[in-house]
Amino acid sequence: MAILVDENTKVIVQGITGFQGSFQTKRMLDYGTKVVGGVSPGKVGSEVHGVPVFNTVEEAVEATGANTSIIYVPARFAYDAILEAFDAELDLVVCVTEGIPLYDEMKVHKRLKEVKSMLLGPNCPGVISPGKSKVGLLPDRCFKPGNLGIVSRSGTLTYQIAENLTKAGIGQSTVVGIGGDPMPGLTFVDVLKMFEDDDETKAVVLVGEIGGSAEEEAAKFIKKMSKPVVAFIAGRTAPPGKRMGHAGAIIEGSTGTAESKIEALRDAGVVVAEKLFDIVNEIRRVMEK
Amino acid sequence: MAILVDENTKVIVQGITGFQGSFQTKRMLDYGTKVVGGVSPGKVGSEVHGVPVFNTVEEAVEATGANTSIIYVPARFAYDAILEAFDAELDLVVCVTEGIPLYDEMKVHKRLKEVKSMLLGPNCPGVISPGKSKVGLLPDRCFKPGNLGIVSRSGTLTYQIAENLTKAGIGQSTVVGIGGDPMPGLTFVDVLKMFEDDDETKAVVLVGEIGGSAEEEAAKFIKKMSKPVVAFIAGRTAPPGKRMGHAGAIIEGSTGTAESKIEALRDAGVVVAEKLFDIVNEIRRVMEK
Amino acid sequence: MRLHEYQAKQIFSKHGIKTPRGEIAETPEEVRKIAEKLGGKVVVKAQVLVGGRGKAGGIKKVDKAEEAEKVTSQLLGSLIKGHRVDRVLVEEILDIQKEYYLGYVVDKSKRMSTVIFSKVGGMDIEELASKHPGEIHKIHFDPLWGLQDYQIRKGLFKAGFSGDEFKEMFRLIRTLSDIAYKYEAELTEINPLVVTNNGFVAADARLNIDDNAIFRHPELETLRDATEVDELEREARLKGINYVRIGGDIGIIANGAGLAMTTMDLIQVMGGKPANFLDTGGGLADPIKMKACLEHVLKDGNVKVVFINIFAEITRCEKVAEGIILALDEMKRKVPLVFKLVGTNEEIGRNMLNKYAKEKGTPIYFVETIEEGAKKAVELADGV
Amino acid sequence: MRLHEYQAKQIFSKHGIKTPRGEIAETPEEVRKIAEKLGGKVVVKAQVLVGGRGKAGGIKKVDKAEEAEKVTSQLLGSLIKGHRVDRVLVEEILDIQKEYYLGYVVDKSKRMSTVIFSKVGGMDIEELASKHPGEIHKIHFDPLWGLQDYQIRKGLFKAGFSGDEFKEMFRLIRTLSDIAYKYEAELTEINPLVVTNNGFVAADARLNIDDNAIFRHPELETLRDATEVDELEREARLKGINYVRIGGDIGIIANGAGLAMTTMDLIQVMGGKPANFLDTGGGLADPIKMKACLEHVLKDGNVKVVFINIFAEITRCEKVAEGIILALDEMKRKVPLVFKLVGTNEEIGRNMLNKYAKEKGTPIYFVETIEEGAKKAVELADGV
Repeated sequence: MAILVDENTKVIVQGITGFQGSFQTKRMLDYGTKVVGGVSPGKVGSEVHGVPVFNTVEEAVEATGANTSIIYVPARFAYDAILEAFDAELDLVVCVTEGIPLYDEMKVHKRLKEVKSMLLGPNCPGVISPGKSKVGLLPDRCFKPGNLGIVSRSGTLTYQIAENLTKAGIGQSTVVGIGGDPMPGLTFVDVLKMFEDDDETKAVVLVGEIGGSAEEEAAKFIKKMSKPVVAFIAGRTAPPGKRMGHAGAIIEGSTGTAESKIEALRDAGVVVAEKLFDIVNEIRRVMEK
Repeated sequence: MAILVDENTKVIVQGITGFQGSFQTKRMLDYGTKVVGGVSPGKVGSEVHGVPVFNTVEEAVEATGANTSIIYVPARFAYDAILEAFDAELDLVVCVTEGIPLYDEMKVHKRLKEVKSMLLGPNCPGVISPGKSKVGLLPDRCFKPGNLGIVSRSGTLTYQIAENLTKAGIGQSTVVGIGGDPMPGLTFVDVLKMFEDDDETKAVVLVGEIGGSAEEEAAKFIKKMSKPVVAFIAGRTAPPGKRMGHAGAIIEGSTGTAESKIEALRDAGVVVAEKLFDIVNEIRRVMEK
Repeated sequence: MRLHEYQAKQIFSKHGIKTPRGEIAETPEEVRKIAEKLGGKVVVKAQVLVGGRGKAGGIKKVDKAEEAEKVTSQLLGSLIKGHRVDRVLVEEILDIQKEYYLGYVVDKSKRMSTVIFSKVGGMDIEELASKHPGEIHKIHFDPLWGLQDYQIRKGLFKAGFSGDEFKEMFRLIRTLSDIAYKYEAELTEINPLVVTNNGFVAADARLNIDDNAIFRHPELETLRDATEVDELEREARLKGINYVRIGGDIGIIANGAGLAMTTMDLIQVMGGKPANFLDTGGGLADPIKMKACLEHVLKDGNVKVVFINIFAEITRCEKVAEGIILALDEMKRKVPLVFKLVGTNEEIGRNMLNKYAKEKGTPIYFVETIEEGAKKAVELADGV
Repeated sequence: MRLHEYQAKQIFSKHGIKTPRGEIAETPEEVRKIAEKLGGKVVVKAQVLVGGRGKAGGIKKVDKAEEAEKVTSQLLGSLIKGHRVDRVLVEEILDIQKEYYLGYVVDKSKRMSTVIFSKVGGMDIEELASKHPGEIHKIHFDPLWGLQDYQIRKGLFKAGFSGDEFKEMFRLIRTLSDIAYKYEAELTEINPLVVTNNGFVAADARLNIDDNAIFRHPELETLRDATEVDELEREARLKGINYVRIGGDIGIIANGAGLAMTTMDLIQVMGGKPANFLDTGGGLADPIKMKACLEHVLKDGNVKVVFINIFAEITRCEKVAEGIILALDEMKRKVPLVFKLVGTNEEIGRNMLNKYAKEKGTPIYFVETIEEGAKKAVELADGV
């Protein structure tokens, strides 16, 4: 099964003629992802790594039957690109773009309530169901097929964690990077629900960060889950009031601290790892049960 | 049964302390309508004709259990009053106010898609289910209980038609004034559907006007109706390009003419009366069948 | 409120839409001077608020400034489809390569804003719709979300635009819909949108503002004076009376637009000609309103008889009668009145009017139905 | 971007929110002159971007202009919670009757705008929330619909406002949320909102703008210079480096915020003190970026060792090594580097760096895990 993407996923790339779009298209094709089209206004008729380019998402979807889109356009155009993808009624829209204005994101969330699409991101590395499909920029070699679900707010930290697991022989059903923005489309809770319902997933690793309340909300849901969850929280020693890269990683007053997150998760029965390698050990332990 | 309003309808009046609001509250109370509250910001604690006044619609609904609101506020405040009523999750919102800006109305329609309330109007005389309840300013003496449904874009013209019918012994289940605005909340089609489903209604009179395409759309629906419909169209001799009072009553080019409406209705099997008294005769004929 | 071409062009131009070089003028001399400045070859366009102005002779191309002066003397004061020409717009003649259409309208049945464009231009949109339905492209959007860039792209690519024309159209659609939202336009149009060597130029311009929203755009109020065609209609608006001049000889007063239109309809059915449409609206409890309405209808010198059709649902009929009597008292000219008066205290009202009619010799006829009233009014107008 | 109190007050004032009479100053002499103009009794407020400024001694009330001058000499150049005071705001002392709270924030978990207000003011919102949770009132609204009048009325009536205070609060809520939308604020606050005999006055002001939206508000860019506290952070921003000064002696460079934070965490777990947070972001294919990051971290004179933690998912490791070597080549001071380098061609990268280290005598230590690296870095910093 896996969640979100699998061997039937047909992807179009918005911004395919850009540097990143073109490069990542190649990497997704190499992984075996069905990249069936690209969008770049005014460039219809051209090709990128053999993938046909269209003027609009609508045209691309009509011509290719794509059900998923990945967005690689600059921040100031991302709002429009996301709405265009929603309008074409795609199942899943993955937005890699970072730095989208907050008010644009608020509007995107309003729109999400009116449409059938799901949004992953923005500012996210995408999603991979190892051996089936990759929609995003996650490095192939860190992953292998298996029964662990991973959901994370971080990019490279997650690759590191996944690689440790993979090297230890623990493969993954699906790895989802929900992105570091304060208002992600799919949340921890949304993805945890999918993992809970996914036959292939036996346990879940949640990689959180300081800032916001996503981990606290996840903890509430985890109480109702039947599958074991192991968590890791980055930024336990970050000084309050400083912004650490991700818009989400800012601590204001007593909300969003690592302590509050860790406490909420432990309260929900989650094992919170102190060091990266502890994750491997804990997962091995819960999966062997 | 009747439609929209009956003996169980509990009404609040938005703008109850204004001249019109207060006057019409008295008239509705006299008719037996359950007017349970009024809204006038800052006037909580006072009474109008024995009806308690509240600061907000929410307070009024909480205190009285009202399910319907009628709005008598000036045009520039009507948009806000309508949204406030929607927000309080009323079943039916009747807006009498005339002259609401077009862009406000467009936004109201967008909101209508997001809420559970129905909107009657704006710029409408309201609705009466004779002998049960009246929410609006229709003159009591023109109506009596019976089995005819009336739906209309005009005010006084409808009173005249209803009075003729009442005098001829033909009573009404419900009479609905959808209002003269180009973008009414409940449309002919919406109300015709309700009449079609209403046990008490045996036949329907539709009173249309030049301008817009509401009558043409109604004709399409009438083709599927089981109950007989008799129609009257005002403005057959109006010169093109002139605006006749209602924002709706303007003819541009070949759209919205009386001819196009009459043709569409006749094509749907509707008897279109030429003179007012013909309506009575036609209704008598179809109801006796 | 419908703006004149020159007013709409001023607004377009302020927002960055190219319009032809030109100026507005009220005398032939001014026109000559403007034409000289523009090099002699100009087009003189009557500023009247009516469609099909060109075919009706309201647009004249000339080669010399003197000719411009001459055609202007003929145009000024003349009637174009019944509208008097008070001003003309004098403009350079464009080097036309192609003519497109671009418009915006609030689609009332869809309850959405709509941008309409076509590579076929220069004819009115109704003609375009019937002759080239496949060449009309639409973009619907709602007022909350507004027009998104991708919607414009989708529309333009589908219509086959590319390259510079794509860019220029994109900008124009964005600007035109911005103008529509800024001023709450019911409709705005560039037709034809002329493609020249120097880019796209709005050769004609139309901008109709929602009357109900004018209070939010006080700067537009000052434009209104110039937009009224009929003196009586202008006066009525200032008095807050909902009056439309029709041109016949039977005056009409009714409370309610539907009732007023039905009254007009029946008068025509009976072979008569309505002089006007007048909807009193509510508020007849105050006799002053009724008085003002009757006075206004009688200002039209063609009116031979007035049919007053009042269904007094709230108002008591004696108040209506009081207003009529007040008006008649001050009136110099005596025209017969046909009266359908229904409502609370209708007997009292009738008696008051009958008494007054007998004393002053004003003919007042009461009728029971609109049909009967229409028949009577037609008879009186025909002098039967 | 967080604005200073005086900058936010200028914006508030421009939009019709009353602020105390006062001026900004950079020298004690200026302060004395301003205080004299204001009648001597003034409050001198250090302009530092940190909460709890008052309790930390950053706000001084004085009775005479000379005193104002004196406290200013003490304030200027001093540190308030680690922030240097460069400017002070000198203001009249308000006649305080009551203190309220009014704020606006984008509620990220609800994905909606939120107006927050309270009849209890003068303490910060967190304290307010914990001490008087029942006294905090909220109005949620989304960016598409915006804040509706009825929502403000509902909120204010529920909170018990009436009469003139209702009207004044209504206007302030409307204005504050208009400002928030105009400038795309993440947060804006009037705390305390002081009730005086002359109405409501914003005694303090806060306005934080969404950094991602600054490109739409170029007029705000000019305000930024004054808002930076740390010279190295200001420089980093200009270079496009995501750098935060922490204050310890172990420099950190990582690609990815989560990775960088985890590196910081582990260094502290091992008993060390991070000097900074630095997320290189993507784009390491260009060695110049890596070079700039290392150079920047070493500008902090406290840094004794740098832990570079690169998970090169896309980038080839030889490019990273190339950048490091470029930086080291130009560097005067030799600090040891701890290196965790994973990714394509990691062997090539390591070899390049090892070769360079041997030739130039720069100590470079390769580690396999972050834990190992953190331990090594701490040892090196401690001079073990």
